[in-house]
Amino acid sequence: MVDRFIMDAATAKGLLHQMLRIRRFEDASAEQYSRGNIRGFLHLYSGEEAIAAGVMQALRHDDIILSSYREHGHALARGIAPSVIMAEMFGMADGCCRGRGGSMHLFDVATNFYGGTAIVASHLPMAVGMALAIRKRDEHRIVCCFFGDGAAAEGTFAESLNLAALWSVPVLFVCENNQYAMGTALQYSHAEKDIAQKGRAYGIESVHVDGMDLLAVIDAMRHAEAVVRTARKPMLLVCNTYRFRAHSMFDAELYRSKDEVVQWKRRDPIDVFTTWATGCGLLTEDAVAQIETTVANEITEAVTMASQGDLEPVEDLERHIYATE
Amino acid sequence: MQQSNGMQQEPTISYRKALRQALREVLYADDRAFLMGEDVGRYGGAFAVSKGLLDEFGPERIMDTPLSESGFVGAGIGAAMAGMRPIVEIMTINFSLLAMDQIVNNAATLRHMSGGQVGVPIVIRMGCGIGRQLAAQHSHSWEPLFAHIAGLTVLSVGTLEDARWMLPAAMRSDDPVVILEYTSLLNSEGILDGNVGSVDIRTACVRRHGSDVTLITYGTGVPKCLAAAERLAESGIDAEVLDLRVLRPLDEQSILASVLRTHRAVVVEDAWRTLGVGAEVSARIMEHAFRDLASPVLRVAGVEVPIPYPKHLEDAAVPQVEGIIEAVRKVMS
Amino acid sequence: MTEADVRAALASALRMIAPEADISHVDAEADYRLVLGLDSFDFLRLMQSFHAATGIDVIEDAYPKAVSVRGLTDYVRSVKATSS
Amino acid sequence: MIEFTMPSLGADMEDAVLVEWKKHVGEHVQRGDIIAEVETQKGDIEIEVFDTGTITDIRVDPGQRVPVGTVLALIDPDIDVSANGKLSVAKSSADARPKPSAEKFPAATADSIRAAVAAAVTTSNREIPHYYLSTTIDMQPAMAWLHAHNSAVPIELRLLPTVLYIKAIAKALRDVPDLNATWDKGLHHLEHVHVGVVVSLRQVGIIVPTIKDADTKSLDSIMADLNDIIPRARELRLRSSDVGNATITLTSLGEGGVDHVYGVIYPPQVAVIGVGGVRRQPLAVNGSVEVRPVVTITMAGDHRATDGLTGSTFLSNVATYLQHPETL
Repeated sequence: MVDRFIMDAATAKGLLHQMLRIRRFEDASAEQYSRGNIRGFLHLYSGEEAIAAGVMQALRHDDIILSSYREHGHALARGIAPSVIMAEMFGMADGCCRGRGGSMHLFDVATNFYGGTAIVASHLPMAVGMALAIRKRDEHRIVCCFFGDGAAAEGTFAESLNLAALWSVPVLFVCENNQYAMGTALQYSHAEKDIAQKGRAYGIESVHVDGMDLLAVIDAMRHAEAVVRTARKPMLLVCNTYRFRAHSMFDAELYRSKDEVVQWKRRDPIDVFTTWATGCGLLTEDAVAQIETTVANEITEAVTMASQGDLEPVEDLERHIYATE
Repeated sequence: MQQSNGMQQEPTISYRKALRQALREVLYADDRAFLMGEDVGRYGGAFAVSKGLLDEFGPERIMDTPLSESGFVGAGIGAAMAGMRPIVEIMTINFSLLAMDQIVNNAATLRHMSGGQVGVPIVIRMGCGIGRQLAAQHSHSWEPLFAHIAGLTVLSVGTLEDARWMLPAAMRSDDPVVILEYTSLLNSEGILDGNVGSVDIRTACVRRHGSDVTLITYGTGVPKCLAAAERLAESGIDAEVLDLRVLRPLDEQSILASVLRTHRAVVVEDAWRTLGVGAEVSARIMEHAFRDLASPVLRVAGVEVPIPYPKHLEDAAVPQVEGIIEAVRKVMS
Repeated sequence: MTEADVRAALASALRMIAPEADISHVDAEADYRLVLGLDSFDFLRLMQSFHAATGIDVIEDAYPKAVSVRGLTDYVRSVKATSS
Repeated sequence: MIEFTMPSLGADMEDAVLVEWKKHVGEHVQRGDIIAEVETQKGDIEIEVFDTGTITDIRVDPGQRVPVGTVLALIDPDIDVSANGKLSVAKSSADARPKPSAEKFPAATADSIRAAVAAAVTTSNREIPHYYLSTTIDMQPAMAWLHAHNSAVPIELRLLPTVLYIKAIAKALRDVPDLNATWDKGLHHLEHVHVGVVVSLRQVGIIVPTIKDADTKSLDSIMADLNDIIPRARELRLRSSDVGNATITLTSLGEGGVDHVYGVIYPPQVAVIGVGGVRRQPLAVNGSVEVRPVVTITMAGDHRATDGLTGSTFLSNVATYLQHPETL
């Protein structure tokens, strides 16, 4: 039975809430980084919200998710509480990994969220392996693996896609093509610029999606459901998108022009969806204002809880090295 | 000291600027030389070491690469085999594992395996060490890993002087040289000794003379040991600080010379204790200076855990000045 | 300027000063200050924006007339009559 | 006041050079606006502001290199009367570290303003023993002066009687310093004279912006302050610096035709002045009776701080000043 996707007022509100929560959470992350409460590397997801919301709404509770270091949007859309993620970034034991991972390494087995990784594309082979286990154990769930256009230049990308097709495992590769691998634009990284073409070369059904349009992502996911969940074959979804903020906090963005950013911001995924939804009466202005307020409170509360968290005791430094202790 | 190619010798300079001056010197000195790595050009270098070089030398000599470490390190090895003198930058040592096969099975092995026919004159630079709260995957200290590989020369840049002069010396080698630079030292500043025009890549160097104990270290350990030595001096212990500089091949002679003078040794490194550089140094001292030792060699090294993100745990996972002083007191008692 | 024009000018001025005040149904003879709860500060600002919009300078002596729509219209006509 | 400091953009960023200000003193900034550009070892980076308000002071000039954490500018946060009923400092997410002392105000939806005022008033009545005085003043000279002044200036510069009351009260406070004070287990004289002016927010209740240094300000600049503050007060967009630290409060509810207005003291102030509406009334003038424009000014005083004699001296000085408007 194929799930029919129904877009009613409640769904529209839910999806807008998801995207706004991600956007405001990332703004708060930037603020707390500037104030010194978050350290290390911080890669923000602003501008790509439609992909997280659009993909995640089609996934089930027992589906497995792996992501890269630009993972806050995925983690929030998957249901990890903002306060838990913020606490993790504050290095508090109340964080999802006891504060040990930080922004780039969010794990939450309860929601089957198997982390962010800081080594580009190193999670692709793992995604293939988890899907292999699903096939061997004849389970009816899928693996969804998020990565960027930069990862498509890694050896592990090629090896993983080949293995996935060769072993026919239920893994959905979602490439968030935000046009830049850190400071290197797509055309300076890839001779073949069409990443979907690379997927087809390895025998994997690959399609392009407008990553700035939530409805387009939702539509693509209906097709992906048929291929990966029903036919249990791998698939590559290349979502063309753009990150509104720098690669990470300490980046002078020498590699892109300011008006290129302005151009892309004109198709802000949140505005695109809100305009459509209010246009056809699914959302009212009051509803939007109400969501903004609710989100603002959620984020304020998350920061407050994070700042009042407790550090993991130094005595626990060597716990969890091995399963025994 | 005036450089022929119009490079000024600035009095105070940062570790980052010294690295950049070294790159400019070698690129001017040899047109076979070119820099290749992720975001070395348009982005200006992940840590701004190569900022401005793309404008100065152009895209042929400052090459941005895709995220394909195995690919472009292997390509660098190939270019070296075919007559170029590439300087390949791996953004941080954490990504070097992706290129380990190329470095070990090709760069380090070909000369010996081809019966002396094929050389690989390549320099591979990497940013190393504990950054600041970059979590486990971005905070590795794999000096022992590289120091173990036959066929490589492995250098550890612990001072301003080495940041400025190690690269030119490495470029003169016909064999692969790995230079480990430390991101946490990039902002440190100081005065470059004017009359040091170049350095060798064979010997260790005594950074502080002392008579009671020898602190043997490298990289980020150098500033920590110098700080420890200052504090120890206040309580009447005169510590010598020996900067290994070259982790492969180890300068055994300088190590033994120092231990023969002080009869006590503590080896300090951020890397994990088991099978670290300290283990090798300690074995060499035991083999050649056993009877001159007044007490066993002690090692102050990283706690054997993946480095955690929060500051208080990160600080607890690597040696601090207090830990070094404590080890010295033990070895003195 | 007809009475309707005067009422419209006052209405648009009021949008900035007292958005919730609706002058469209106020009786032409009534003192709209009392009906709409405008204090002397509001009234001065109203006269200032009326002047900006229409060019008519309502002098203080004319205030007693200007406090009703009809009175203000008569005043405007008298000013227009003398100046043309 | 919120301090905008040099942000820390990277663990190894220790300082930066302020290249250019994109916003300037007096400009209003929204959360997320680009406020300045700084130069780091990685190149020039635009830095954003996380609070909404108005820049009141720039502390670092372009070209200066300053360490992370240095105060670059001061921002006067908007009084953002947000829907969730909190007259809180403009909506910036809670700062993990204690913020500089931005005053917190009581709740501010329609009913909560009324509740807040009620609360202030009731405590005021309960604890403070009030004494009441009033005087009726011939406003002929003042109104004549005002009329002459207003006919000689463009409509934008016209003055209202309120500015005369404010200036007269302020000058009279200089003469009677015990009333320009606060009571906190003792009388504490205040250096400045700031007059709080009660502004009605129509259905919502009242708010009390402050005219600072009203004793030295010209009538025109007092009027300019009113023109600036009162509209913003009505739109509930006051700034924290607009409100509070008044040394005395003036209630002039005379507009509604009420003659005698007895205010209630706002602690810790020690007096409140009420001014009724100007009305025409027969008055004995030089032995004959004339119909004159008059106003009744009342005063409620805190009996712990001052007594009726001080109050009456004060009111008679106010009357004298009002009858010589040219001296204001």
